[in-house]
Amino acid sequence: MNAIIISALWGIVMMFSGIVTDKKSTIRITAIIGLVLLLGVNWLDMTGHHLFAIDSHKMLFFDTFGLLANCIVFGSSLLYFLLSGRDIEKVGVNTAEFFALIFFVLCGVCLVTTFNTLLMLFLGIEIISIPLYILTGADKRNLKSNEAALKYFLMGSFSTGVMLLGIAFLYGASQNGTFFIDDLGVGKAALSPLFISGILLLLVSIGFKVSAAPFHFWTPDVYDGAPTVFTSFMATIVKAAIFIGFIRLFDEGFGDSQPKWQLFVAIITAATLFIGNLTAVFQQSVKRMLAYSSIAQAGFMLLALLSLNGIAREGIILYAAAYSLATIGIFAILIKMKDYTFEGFNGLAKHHPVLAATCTIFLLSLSGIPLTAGFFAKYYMLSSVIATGKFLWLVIFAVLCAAVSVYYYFRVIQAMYFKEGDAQTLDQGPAFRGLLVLVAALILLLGVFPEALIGKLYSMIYTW
Amino acid sequence: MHITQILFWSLSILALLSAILVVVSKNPVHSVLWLILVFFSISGHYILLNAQFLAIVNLIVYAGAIMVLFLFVFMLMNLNADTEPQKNKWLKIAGVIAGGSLLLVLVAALKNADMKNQLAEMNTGSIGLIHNLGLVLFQEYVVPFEISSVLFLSAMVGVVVIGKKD
Amino acid sequence: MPINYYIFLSVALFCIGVAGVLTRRNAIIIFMCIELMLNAVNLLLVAFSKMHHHALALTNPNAGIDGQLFVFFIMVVAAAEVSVGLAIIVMMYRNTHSIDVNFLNRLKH
Amino acid sequence: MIPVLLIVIPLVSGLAGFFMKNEKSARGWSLFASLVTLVISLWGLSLPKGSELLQADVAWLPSLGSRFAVGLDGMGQILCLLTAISFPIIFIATWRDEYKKAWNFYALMLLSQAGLMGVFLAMDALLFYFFWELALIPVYFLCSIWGGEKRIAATFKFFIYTFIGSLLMLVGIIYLYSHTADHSFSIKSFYALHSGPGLKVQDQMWLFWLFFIAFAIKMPIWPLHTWQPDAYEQSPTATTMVLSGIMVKMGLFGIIRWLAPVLPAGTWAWGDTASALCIIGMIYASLVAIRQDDLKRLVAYSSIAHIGLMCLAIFATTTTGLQGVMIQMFNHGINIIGMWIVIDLIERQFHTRKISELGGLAQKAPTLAILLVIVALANVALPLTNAFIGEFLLFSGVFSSTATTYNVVFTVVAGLSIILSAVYTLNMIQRVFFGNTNALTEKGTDIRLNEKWVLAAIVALILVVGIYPKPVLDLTKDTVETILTKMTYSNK
Amino acid sequence: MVPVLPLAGFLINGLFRNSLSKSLTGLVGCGVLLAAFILSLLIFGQVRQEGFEPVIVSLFDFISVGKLHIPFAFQVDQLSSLFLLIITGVGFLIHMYSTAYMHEEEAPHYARYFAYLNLFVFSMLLLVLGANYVILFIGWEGVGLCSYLLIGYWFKNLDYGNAAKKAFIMNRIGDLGFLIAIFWMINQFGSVTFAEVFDKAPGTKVAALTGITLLLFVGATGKSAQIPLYTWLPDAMAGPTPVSALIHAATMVTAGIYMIARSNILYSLAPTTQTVVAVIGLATALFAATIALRQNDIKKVLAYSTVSQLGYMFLGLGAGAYTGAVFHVMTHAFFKALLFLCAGSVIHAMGGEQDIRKMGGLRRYMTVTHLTFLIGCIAIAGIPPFSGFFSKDEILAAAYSKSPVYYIIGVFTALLTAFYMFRLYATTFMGQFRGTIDYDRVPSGIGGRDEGHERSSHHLHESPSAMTIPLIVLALLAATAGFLGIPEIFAPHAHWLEHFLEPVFAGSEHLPAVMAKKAATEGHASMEWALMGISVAVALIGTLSAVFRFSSKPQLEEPTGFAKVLANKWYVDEIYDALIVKPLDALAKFFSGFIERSVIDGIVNGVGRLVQYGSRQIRLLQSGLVGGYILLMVIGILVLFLVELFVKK
Repeated sequence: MNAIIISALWGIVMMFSGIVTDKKSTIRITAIIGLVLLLGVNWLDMTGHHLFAIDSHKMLFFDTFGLLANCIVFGSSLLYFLLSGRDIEKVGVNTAEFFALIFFVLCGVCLVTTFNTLLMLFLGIEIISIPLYILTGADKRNLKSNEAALKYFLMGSFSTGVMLLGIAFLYGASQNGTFFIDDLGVGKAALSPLFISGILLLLVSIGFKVSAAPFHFWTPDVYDGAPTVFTSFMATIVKAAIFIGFIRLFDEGFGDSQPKWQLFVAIITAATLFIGNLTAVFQQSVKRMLAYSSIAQAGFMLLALLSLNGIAREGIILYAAAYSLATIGIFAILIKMKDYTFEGFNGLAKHHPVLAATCTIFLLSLSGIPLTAGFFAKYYMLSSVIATGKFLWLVIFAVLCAAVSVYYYFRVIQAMYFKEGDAQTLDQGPAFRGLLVLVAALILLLGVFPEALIGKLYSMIYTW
Repeated sequence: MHITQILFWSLSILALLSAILVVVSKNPVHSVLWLILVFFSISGHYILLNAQFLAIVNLIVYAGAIMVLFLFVFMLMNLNADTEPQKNKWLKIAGVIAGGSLLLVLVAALKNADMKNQLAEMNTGSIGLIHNLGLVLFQEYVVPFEISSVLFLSAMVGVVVIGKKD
Repeated sequence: MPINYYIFLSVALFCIGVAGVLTRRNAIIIFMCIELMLNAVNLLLVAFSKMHHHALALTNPNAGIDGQLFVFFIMVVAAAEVSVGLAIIVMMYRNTHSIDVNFLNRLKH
Repeated sequence: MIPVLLIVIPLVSGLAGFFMKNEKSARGWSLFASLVTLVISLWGLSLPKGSELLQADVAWLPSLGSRFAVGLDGMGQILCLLTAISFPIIFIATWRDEYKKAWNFYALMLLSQAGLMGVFLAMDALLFYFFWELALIPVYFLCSIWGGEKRIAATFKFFIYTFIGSLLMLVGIIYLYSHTADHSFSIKSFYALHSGPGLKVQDQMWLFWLFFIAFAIKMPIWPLHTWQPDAYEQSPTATTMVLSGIMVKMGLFGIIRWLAPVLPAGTWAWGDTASALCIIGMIYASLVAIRQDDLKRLVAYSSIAHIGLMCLAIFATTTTGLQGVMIQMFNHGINIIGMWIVIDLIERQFHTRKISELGGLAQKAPTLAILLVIVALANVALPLTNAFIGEFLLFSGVFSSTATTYNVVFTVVAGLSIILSAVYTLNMIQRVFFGNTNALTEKGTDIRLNEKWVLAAIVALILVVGIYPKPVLDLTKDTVETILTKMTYSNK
Repeated sequence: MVPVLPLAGFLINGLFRNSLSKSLTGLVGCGVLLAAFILSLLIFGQVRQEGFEPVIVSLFDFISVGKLHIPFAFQVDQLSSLFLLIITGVGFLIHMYSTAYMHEEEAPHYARYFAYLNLFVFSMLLLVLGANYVILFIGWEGVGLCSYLLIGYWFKNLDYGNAAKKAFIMNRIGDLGFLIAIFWMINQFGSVTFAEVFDKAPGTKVAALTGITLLLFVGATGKSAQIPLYTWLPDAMAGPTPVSALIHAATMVTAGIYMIARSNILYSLAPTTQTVVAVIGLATALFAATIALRQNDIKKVLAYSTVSQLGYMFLGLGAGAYTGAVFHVMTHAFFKALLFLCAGSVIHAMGGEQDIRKMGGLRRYMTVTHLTFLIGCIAIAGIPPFSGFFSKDEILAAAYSKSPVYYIIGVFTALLTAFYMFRLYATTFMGQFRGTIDYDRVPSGIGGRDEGHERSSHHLHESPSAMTIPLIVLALLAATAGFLGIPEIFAPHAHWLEHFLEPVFAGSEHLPAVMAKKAATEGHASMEWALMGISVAVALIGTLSAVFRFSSKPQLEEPTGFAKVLANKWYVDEIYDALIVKPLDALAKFFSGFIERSVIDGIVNGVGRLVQYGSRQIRLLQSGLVGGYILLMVIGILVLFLVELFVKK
């Protein structure tokens, strides 16, 4: 609860900060303070100190899983601000508003990670989406940005419609007319075709939000068209958060009727892995490649949805962290590049060794090489599925896709290290580099001791 | 045949027809008008179902505010029939087929729902009345209600950001 | 009224909306069709709420009221979406003097 | 204790190496580090079996049931020794090679050494996988930064190839892990699998391939070998030595430690198929080697043939055969490194590896010629060279194998490769060293002292092991017995 | 022990090639051999005493794996001591000879030569002294290596290199057989030590024994140049002549005979193999003899005669006359070494010329060589009382006792032998000197004939004493050695060699089957006389006809018809080339050219390309049109529902 309210409030604060001052640095710093505050209150929530005594009538349920996810989200957003905050200012004049919108998104994220009724899920997703439409189109002069915004908006609202139909079906199927996810599929409701149809429609619409094939088509265009700094935000934090919600819904809501829908998730997962990885191979622009890679990564995260077990829950948290960290880092570097194509990276290692080295670590993490967080993320996903004992074909397929992914990730590494050229970058301060190194170090740490995240936090909560 | 049934059928047919006309009519303004008609018929259904509050809100919000907004935009861009070039035929057909088959599939999926005995209560029951709705809305649903304000806020900010000339 | 009628009616409306989205290329019309879809859902929800109320009125006088409240929230969201959407469309129009979605193909492949 | 040192010293010194921005010091530093490693491995050798100094086991990922467990058994000893010996030799032999940003080069070399050590020491499946990859990454960079002109494509192929393999292996590892009784990655619980109820026999059938493909790509076994000649040809010689001398052994090692004892039924069932692949590979590679004009490619193919024989002997599941594999892994490493050194010397002098462009070197560089001839004869397993011991044991192991009904056929067909190896090796010697000098080789000179000493050391190793192999054989005796008992468990 | 000395010599000469002076190297080379010879004489002395038991000296554990234990052990008994004598003795003489023959080489190569030679002697000793098959095999491969090195001694010349390679590879083929035999033994007997193997042998079933013995014989054919693996030996003549004398006549090539004689028990137990051995030996003898008829290269003739003589020995082995075979090995070692050395001195004199058509009438210029050569010829032709007669006759007798056919062919071969040997003799030493030595034909590098240039026919001179002395010694041996094995019928129990070797062959002598055969042959004294008479007559016929035929007008014209076939060695090399080398090469080309590049690598890269292609195609879905996207989404929904409706049911 704390986080939700604070984030909403801080959104308003940001709005007015634009009026109070027009020194962008102050605005940025306020935003950063806000995030730190968010982290803090969320922490308090975890340790059981609730600032506000509000009865949400069980519509929100603050369990470890959600709050932990919040931590990840806020943490990575903090990193995001620190790394790319200056670039937000570069997008347009309305810096304060952008920050405000981002905070509203975070508020939605909190809802999505802790919802307990479909209504909250719906509201959360909408609160996430609407500001994102705006942010996508934030670069108003740029036609690509406009186009992206419009596409995103149209398809997004379409998927909203689909989701609502699904919700309606579920409501119809439910025993006693309720939206609470934990008594949706109880009793003979589970048998009703309305129920399964509703699940399918929800699968589709939320799959759309996490860009699961074949509902991913918006992703490349929107990510490509949106201002890179916001692409980074969308591709990492938002996506991770919605995944948490996804898992939450299917776990709490439809966990009992898993066999009914597992097959569909498997199909979607396979399709996502296939399309994401395969299409990324041929891209010429790193930005667009990253868009497709985010699809591919989503495919891997869907494995957790396929096998809803303890490993999957831990794994999705770890994956969210690993994926967000790495992708934020890469995007932060990408923003600094003059040329977004692969050629633009040629010879980066010679001129900016730090950037190249950190970027390499991020890429390795994304491709799931051991010693990086990405490996354990993928490891958890795979082992969660293997633990179910079913869908081994999917595991093998995923593994092969991962091998394909190495191809396009390493193209960047090759460009940076093995190709001759002078990669043009914008100026970046030592602080920026330092942060990059920090992130890289964090990834390596998670790669060697993943329990630093999972084990410690869980134990901390249980001991309390 | 009971009056409610007559009303139900006529309203349904009206809704469907005007919905189709929304889609097919060349002139965007016409389709706006047809859409308004759809809304009206749907509100009629609400009334049949004795959900007066929603019926009114539907009329005010949709038929009133939103549609007017649409009309304004159209006028602003003064678009008319010939401004919209025709989409290529095949995509059109594909679209229609897709929509139709979606309908088929959904119906097929739902037809054997054992809901023959399930009845939607007509023109009785008090849950649709403002009094009850209000009570529940401001007791149980106060949190989402407040949160929806965040939604509005963000929408507002967004529109400002987008619309403001800089 | 049997609930099936309402189900089929609103599904039909929904699908008409979908067909509209697929066939038209005027952004606003497409958007209207989406609104149509939403309304179909609203109708369905109300019908369901009444169904539940009919089934459970004895135990709980407020049974099924959630559905109608949900519809209320949907309207809220729809309103917000409309404002944003129209804003985006207008912005688009400012830059390209067209709201034809088929011209939105700078981003592809 | 010792295992940890063996891993940590190269690792740390390698990481340190990145920061010394001076070629000379980097070179010296890495040589020093590798020598220290060698000393430590020798110390390990001197200790009695089962001394607790040879084991180390620290908690790593308790929730995953994976521990940082490393240990030196016979096989580990011999392979670590090989690794520890090879690196100083490599460093000295390539002392004169020039690299741009040499410090990075040496640092990466040391990192790969750490990875290799880890692979040979790991007693925990997940740890094993970790080091398996860790050994791969530095080599990838080494090859693609300092390699030949077609390096990027070649090494990339190599990387993807091996990566696919290791991912499949990862799936297999996880599957086994999920079936262990105590949900742990430790080698003991893996060994306990096949005797316990956890793992069904038909599971072993397909699990076998998950592992075998990974190892087969590494070795490589026909037809998964095509990455190898390109990679060898393109990568800098020092790296090629690591690749062919040591990394190749990872595959064999993997089969012996992680495949055969863990999935005995699968190994038993697929043994013939695998052996057939090995044999096809041997003959095939030997024939292809005859046609090669590039020295590196020739050695690459001959290495494929030799590895094929060792792999064949593993599936023979006989004491003799396994002992042969153990000693031959060591020998092959030494010999092939010797070959590479010679090739490197030639290339550095004449800037070509084309056999057709060379000739008559024996007149210009008699010492080189003689040393090469000895190494080459070891390559064709002439008696009193180390390889003879190995191949003798391998062949007799295969011949006396009861695991297959085709043991005689295997022996005979595989034996043909002895003849073929003589053919291509002698061809090579003759066309490179004998005959008259040509314009290119006219101004050839003999080798320098340091090179002479390195080669001499290798030759000495070859002969000593060739004449008195007992210590080496005794070293691995126990390992072989334990492995065999595991392998034959399900068939008793 | 004996072998250490040559090894030491090898090491000294090998390591200090550059520092040592030529005389010193020669001294070391010969010295170690002389010492070794003396040592072996002492050993021989001990062995000769009655009731001498084989001594087995086990140095250390060579290979010990599981139940298999292979010690690095030596065994001294009658057989090995005899071979010791031959090797060290003949070896010493030839070393001595070489000091003069190779004198023109510059120091390092000179040293290299002696190093190789010593290494050879070392491994040869290893071979004969080994107490088990593995040690035997080590020596076996070692001598192969040395012959490779020595044949390719003049490494500048690629043809020599090729000859060396051919020799090595052909030996390898044989060795493979040998190896497999060893593995089989390990499997069968669990040991490779002679003693244990022979003890266990009688118990085992014949099939296994036959297999083992046949495989061993394959090894022998490789080493001892029998059909089908004989073709390397004539080519091996590319090496320096002393080498040909030592390795390719006296010692190495007889390794096969030694090995079979050593494992006589196994063979006696496997009659099938014996027959095979006999037949192959006979065939080789005849075949090589026919080829020798038409060779014009002095060394080639001798080479083929060697092959043919080896054939004889195998015939003997096949016929169970192990003593005879060994006997013939000994005598052959003497006279063939003699012949080669003579040839060497001739070549030396002729300035590297090897074509007998360019010689003739040499008896006038080089008397010693001439006489010794004559002795050698007589010996090999088998004319009593020279050594060749006794040994050959013993074999023939044994052959006859097996089957008359063997005997007849054997005798015919003897005829041929006498004929071509004296053809050689006649063309070389009698008649007029035909040689105008054009020095360009001097194969490059053969002992760098610098001073040869100012030499013409009337400068032809006798070789230096270092060369002639060995000739004389060998000639004496060749003449007299025969009396070590006088047939029973001359003087009962005078067959000294048989008694000497008795303990070695006792095992097989007392096998019932062999006993029976012996009995059969006993007491046909008259028959034996007859046989001897025949062979002597035949030998004489051959000799005389040849002498008369060629002494006056040697055949210089190009051979025609059948003779051409003979001159071209039955085109065997060509046939091998067409049957084995070419196809193998083609296969290799096919693999490396097509399969490797196109098929396997093609598939690998093909997968990569497929991914690329698929990516290029799939990204076309990303049409950029919202309508298209939503359409695809709807289709996706449809698919899901269809699965729900139909597939899952």
